Amino acid sequence: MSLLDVNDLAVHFGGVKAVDGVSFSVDPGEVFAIIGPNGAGKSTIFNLISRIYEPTRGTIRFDGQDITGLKAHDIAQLGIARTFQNIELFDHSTVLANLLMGRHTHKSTNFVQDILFLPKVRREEREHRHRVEEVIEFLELEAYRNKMIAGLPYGVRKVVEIGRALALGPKLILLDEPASGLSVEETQDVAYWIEDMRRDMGLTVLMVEHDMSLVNQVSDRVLAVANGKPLAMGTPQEVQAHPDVQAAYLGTAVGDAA
Amino acid sequence: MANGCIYGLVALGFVLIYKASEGVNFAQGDMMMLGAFVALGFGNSDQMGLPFGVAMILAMVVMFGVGYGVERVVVRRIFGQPQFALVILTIAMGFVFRFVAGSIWGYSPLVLETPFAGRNLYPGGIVVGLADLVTIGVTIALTLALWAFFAFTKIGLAAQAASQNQMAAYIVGVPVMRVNSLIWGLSGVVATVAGVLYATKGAIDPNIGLLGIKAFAAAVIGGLGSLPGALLGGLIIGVVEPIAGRYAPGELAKMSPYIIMLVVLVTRPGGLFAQIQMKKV
Amino acid sequence: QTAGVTDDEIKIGGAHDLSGIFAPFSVPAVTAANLVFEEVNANGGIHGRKITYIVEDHGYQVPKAAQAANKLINRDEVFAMLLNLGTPHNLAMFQLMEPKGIPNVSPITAARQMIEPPAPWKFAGTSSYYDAIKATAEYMVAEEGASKFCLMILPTDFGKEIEAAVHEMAEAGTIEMGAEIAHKPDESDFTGALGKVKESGCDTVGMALGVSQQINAITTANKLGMDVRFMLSGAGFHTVVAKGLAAQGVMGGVYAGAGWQDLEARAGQPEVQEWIASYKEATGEDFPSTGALLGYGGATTMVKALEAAGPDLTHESFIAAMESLDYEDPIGGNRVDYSADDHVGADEVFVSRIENGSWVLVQTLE
Amino acid sequence: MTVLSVRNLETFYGAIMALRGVSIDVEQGEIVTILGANGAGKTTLMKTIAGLMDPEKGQITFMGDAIAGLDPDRVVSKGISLVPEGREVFPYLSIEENLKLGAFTRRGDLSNDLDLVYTYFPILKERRRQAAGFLSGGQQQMLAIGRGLMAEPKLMMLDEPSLGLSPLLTQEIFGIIARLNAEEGVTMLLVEQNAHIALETAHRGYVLEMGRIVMTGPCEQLKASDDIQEFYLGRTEETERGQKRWKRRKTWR
Amino acid sequence: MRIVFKKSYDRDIDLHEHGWSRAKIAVLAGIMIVLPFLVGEYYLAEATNTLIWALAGMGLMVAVGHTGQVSLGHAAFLAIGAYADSALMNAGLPFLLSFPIAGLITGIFGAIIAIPAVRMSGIYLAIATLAVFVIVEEMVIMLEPITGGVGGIMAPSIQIFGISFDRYGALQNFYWLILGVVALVAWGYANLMRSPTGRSFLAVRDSEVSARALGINVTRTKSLAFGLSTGVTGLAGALMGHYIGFYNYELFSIFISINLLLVVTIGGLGFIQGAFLGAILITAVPQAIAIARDGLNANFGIDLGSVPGLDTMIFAVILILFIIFEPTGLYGRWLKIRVWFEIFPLARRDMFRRQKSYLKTERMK
Ligand SMILES: Nc1ncnc2c1ncn2[C@@H]1O[C@H](COP(=O)(O)OP(=O)(O)OP(=O)(O)O)[C@@H](O)[C@H]1O
Ligand SMILES: Nc1ncnc2c1ncn2[C@@H]1O[C@H](COP(=O)(O)OP(=O)(O)OP(=O)(O)O)[C@@H](O)[C@H]1O
Ligand SMILES: CC(C)C[C@H](N)C(=O)O
Ligand SMILES: [Mg+2]
Ligand SMILES: [Mg+2]
Repeated sequence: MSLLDVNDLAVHFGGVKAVDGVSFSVDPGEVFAIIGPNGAGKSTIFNLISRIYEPTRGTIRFDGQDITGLKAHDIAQLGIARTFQNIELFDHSTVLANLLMGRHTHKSTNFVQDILFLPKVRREEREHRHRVEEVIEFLELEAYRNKMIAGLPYGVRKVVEIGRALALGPKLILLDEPASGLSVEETQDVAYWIEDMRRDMGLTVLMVEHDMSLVNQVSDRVLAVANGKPLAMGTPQEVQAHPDVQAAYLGTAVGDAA
Repeated sequence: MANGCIYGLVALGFVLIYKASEGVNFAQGDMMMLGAFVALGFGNSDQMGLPFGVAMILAMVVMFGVGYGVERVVVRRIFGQPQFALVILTIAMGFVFRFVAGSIWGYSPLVLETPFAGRNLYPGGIVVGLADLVTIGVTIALTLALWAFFAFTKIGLAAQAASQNQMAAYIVGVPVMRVNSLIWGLSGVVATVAGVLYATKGAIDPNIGLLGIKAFAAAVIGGLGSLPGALLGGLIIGVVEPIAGRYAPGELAKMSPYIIMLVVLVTRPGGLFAQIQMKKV
Repeated sequence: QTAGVTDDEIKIGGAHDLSGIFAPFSVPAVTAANLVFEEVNANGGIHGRKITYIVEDHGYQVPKAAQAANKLINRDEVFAMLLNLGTPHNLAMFQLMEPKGIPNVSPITAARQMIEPPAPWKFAGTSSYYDAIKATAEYMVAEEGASKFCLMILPTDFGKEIEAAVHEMAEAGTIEMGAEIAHKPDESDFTGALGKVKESGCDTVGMALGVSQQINAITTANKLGMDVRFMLSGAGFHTVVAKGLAAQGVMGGVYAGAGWQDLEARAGQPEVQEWIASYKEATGEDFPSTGALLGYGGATTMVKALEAAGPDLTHESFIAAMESLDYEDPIGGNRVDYSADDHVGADEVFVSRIENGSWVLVQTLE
Repeated sequence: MTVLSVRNLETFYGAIMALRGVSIDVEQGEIVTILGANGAGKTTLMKTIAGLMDPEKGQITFMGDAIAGLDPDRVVSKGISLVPEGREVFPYLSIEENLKLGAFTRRGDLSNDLDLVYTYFPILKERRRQAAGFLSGGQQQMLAIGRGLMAEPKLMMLDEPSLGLSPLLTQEIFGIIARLNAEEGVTMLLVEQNAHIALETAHRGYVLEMGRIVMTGPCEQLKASDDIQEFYLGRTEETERGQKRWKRRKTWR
Repeated sequence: MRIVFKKSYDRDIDLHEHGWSRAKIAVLAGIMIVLPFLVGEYYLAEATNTLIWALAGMGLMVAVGHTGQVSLGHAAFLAIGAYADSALMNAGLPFLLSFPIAGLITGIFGAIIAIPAVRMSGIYLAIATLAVFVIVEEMVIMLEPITGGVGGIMAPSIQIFGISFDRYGALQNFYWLILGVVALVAWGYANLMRSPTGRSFLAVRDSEVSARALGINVTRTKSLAFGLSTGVTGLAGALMGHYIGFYNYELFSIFISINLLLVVTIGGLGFIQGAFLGAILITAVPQAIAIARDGLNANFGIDLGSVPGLDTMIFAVILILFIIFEPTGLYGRWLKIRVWFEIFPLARRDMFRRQKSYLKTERMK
């Protein structure tokens, strides 16, 4: 059974049909990539899944449950974490604090207990911290642990964002252009991380990416969209070979950007 | 109606500065007060005694200088700091303005001598104060002029750009700080006009700047970034106030402008002409 | 020796509004009081002691008034308080003054609470808003044929006292009540309220607003062509009100009752002339305002009482001296007399009327 | 002729030293690229040249004039235009207004330039009355580049122009860069993570690491360097899936 | 420079990183406890006043500094706290009960208000709270049986287990009582900020979309934060009522709201310590100006007292200078001084120089 089922999804902003009848499903443990020209509606699909936008039509099912009617903050509870294309970190907090905020869904204390800082709160704090340190180690963020986000280079912020999503301990992780703004070397790290996420952590990954080398390297299946409509779906090779995809998206030099 | 225009005019001052820097000048009401006093200083017979028109123009020039100078000397130094800093700064500046006016003109109410004081027109049997007509006319003219300034001039566009992204405005070559000075100067002029028109209704003293709070409410009702919104907000408050004063029970009447404001904000959190949208992520 | 008194100095305190909405009262009052003290000090002080008047600015904020009281009483250790402005501010300060029995002389507020409940250390300069307005209203009924009253008031102590006085008369059946409208200090548009007044058919409006507000409201009524008379309290009995209204074309129909007389009419009297001249010289202002008059009155009372108390100055001797005072104040145009069971200085009420930009005395009531 | 010359530039963020004595030269008609890892200081360098940040030490000379420490609007009016990192468009202004502002320092008719930008990016024309804040990430990037073009600068500085652009558009952008340089003679200073295409397009390159220039030379020479190949071009044989993962340390640390 | 070896996560979770800072707090607390024996009535009363302002400041700090909710209406919540406490005490409840209940009532009121206001931010929220303030003010005048209307009421005298804690009768006891309350609230506040709830406040302040994506219920978080903020402010209001002794609605004017905002910004937004430093500034500087003025007059014969309003104006100018030269507030300045000493003699003067900074629109949330 598939983990995520998107069926005939559509959203319109005024006259702009940002997403217009997209369907796909992601299997557990899969790395699924969405590609397409700028403005094709990729980020909008993410925003629909994380319930920031209200779909005009269509349904989204996760783990057998219809999540189309849920609120944005309920989505994380189900085990869906995401990153943002333009980086939406908590700028005035440290990396550590940002990652700890990712643990919000795992807190079981209420605010009165928090104010009194009962032993239970401390126990949970230790546990959160433990989990977060694992993420820090995994993403090699040790050097930045106590740095404020506001002063970090672009690339590190991208990584912190991935870390925050991982700290949530999700089943499905949505990555919006994880490699944009990263050098080849760093993109390679991202590729390894995605593989580890899937292999060691058992995560399912849904990703939007323009860097075809990364897409080729990690993804099992690829969906190409253009103008809000699906264009092609299949293995990375199949999709890249599709003439429409080449014309609308890749241009002449296929794979040259590697 | 005329009163609403005065709220609207002061609100225009708020909007001007908001449109150009997304800052809120809490001393706007006090600038209005100062403008009225400067005009009085030039115009009243026991002061310098200049003809009304000359005094008005001189007052506008002086207040342009005051606005411009305040930006140059004080506001500029907190460039790049969050909006909130400007709020606190201008609150403190309001105290200074009041002190200055109080030291020069004293704390007792004074009356500005205007050619239209106490003169009424009787078109078709109803009584219309000449001052009210002037107020309405001037307000409409000023709103239109400012609207055209922002909509059609390069500087107007640049000012809006600067409020949305200071760095990007600099990158395209907008002298952000000089534009800001100019806008502050302009808001000084608008404040003077508002102050003089206010003064036609009665007396002025250094504390009439308190009106600024209600004018600010007007600007917020309209949606802070919108000039017609400011005028509309001012008119709404100006119309609701006397109507509620007339028909609603006392306490409710006093609360009425604020209740309206709450209702507007709860339903449209960015005011009637809202320019707040959800961030695209 | 008593706190605040040394061999060559007496410290007096005053908590004022020098930067807020009631600065028009406090600022000239302080100036006038300081002039009186300067003259006394220049003549060698009182029984060899110079007077120091320490003034704190509370900006019409109660917490700041409490802070000011704390400084004046606990740090500066003043002997007495003079001309403290504002009703809630005075009341908050009473908390500190009461245990130490520090005399409160001529506070700038004519609220009844300044002498009620009675205490030995409380002294008011003039009769209360309540008494003044009641007397004025009675005059209006008798002489001007007023029969139906409306009220336009700020919900402050003086607004409420005026309300109480008028209500009492209505209950007694002397007058009818029309619309009663409460206002806020930042209001500047009175057309709605005046519409209500018109509708309810009042012939007289009792008004207790801020000074500038009263000018605006009466001007507006004039513009609307309303035929009503206005009755103001001491808070509106201000030379600038007459001048301001005249500048806006209102020449009459405005009455006020207070515990003192307007200066302008008496400017020819030698003492008054002299005082006006010295005040002008000291401040450069054209004309001493009501605040100055009150400041002068309070400071004079203080000086006279200190003199009468003799060289052995204690709170007891001071209070006894206060209670023995009885003199004519040429500036206020009233008679100041205290006694053990009368802690109000001037008991008269003067009803005045605006005529062509000046206040004219129409009746004196005991 | 040297268009831009930077000498011993030092820039701080509070106590953090982001540029530690950088010197570069850009000659008339050249495309110069700056490579460097995350946090190397590339953006800081661009911002300092543009006047957006104050240098602590060092000189910047543009066409013979010292411009270090000038206000950014003065720098722009001298003929330098910057396409900043991370798009920085004016979200509440329409696309057309955004573009017109790009020509703020210029006088005269803009319609030709507008048309040119619209032919490069047709989507912008389609949306020209719409607020820029609602464009997709890549569309905003196009707008930022278009806005930079509108200034008709003598020196154009581009900070990661391909950020978030599709492969097709990336190629197109670099095509435009090359063409502007060849046909109009616009000098370019280019920061780009996609080192392949940057080295392909540019004439000369610098490598900036930890706030210092560690390597420089013509692009051909750089492409041949081992370090460049490993860290900026990514040796292909290592990127096979399932490959053992290890990293060689950069030799210039 | 101090080097801290961390051997367990508890080190980070603890309130104090090392024994030294714990000792500093202990010394400070010690001095505060024995203060009544060290200073006279004037300074003790001032200290009490400062503590009350600090308490109110902590209340506002939760909203403005940590959740990004700017409020111009906090004077209203002081009022609600004060009147609720007095009313409950007049109804026969002992202070030990009426006081926390007054805080609770104010908190619940604030939390309810925050729900419809959740979509507002920045200046819009500020002005909406101002409207709430005006409405509360009118209610106070209307509810005469409870509030005494315009005339005002006398705050009941505090008795706990037969001991008087009256402001005017037993200032020392009153001071200790307030010190205890302030210490307790500060401790709870510090706890909050190291717990998940406190972090969710920061998250909502910095990015609402992200907060949602992490499963934080923004409405609930904002409402909780505002409720806690107003609750603490209500406690401060109750104490302020007792401190002033006799008050009416004019005690809680818009100027009090503005002063409170000054406390949190000048003190240092987002730091608990900032509330204390800001409170000291707002209460002590005007007094210092007055004392300096008296000193000038007495010693040099320079009589500045005769210039009306000069005190207030000097205070305003000090504020302006502060905002210009120390945008991070008093606490920010303090941190810099500390760093300077810690790394002495390695500090450079330009180390704290500000780099140019630019604003972007805050209209997009
Ligand atoms: N909130 C919104 N209001 C109006 N239009 C929107 C909104 N969000 C997205 N759009 C429009 O929907 C289209 C798709 O945008 P989206 O961000 O999904 O593109 P994308 O595929 O992620 O592109 P890119 O690769 O450039 O990030 C764009 O044309 C955009 O202008
Ligand atoms: N606002 C800031 N405050 C403090 N330090 C900063 C700030 N901005 C940047 N830095 C630091 O300055 C250094 C240089 O940053 P810069 O942004 O110039 O790097 P970059 O080479 O452009 O990186 P990227 O490839 O990620 O864009 C980095 O180490 C970064 O940590
Ligand atoms: C001077 C007076 C009008 C003062 C007023 N009685 C008050 O309560 O403050
Ligand atoms: Mg996208
Ligand atoms: Mg960069």
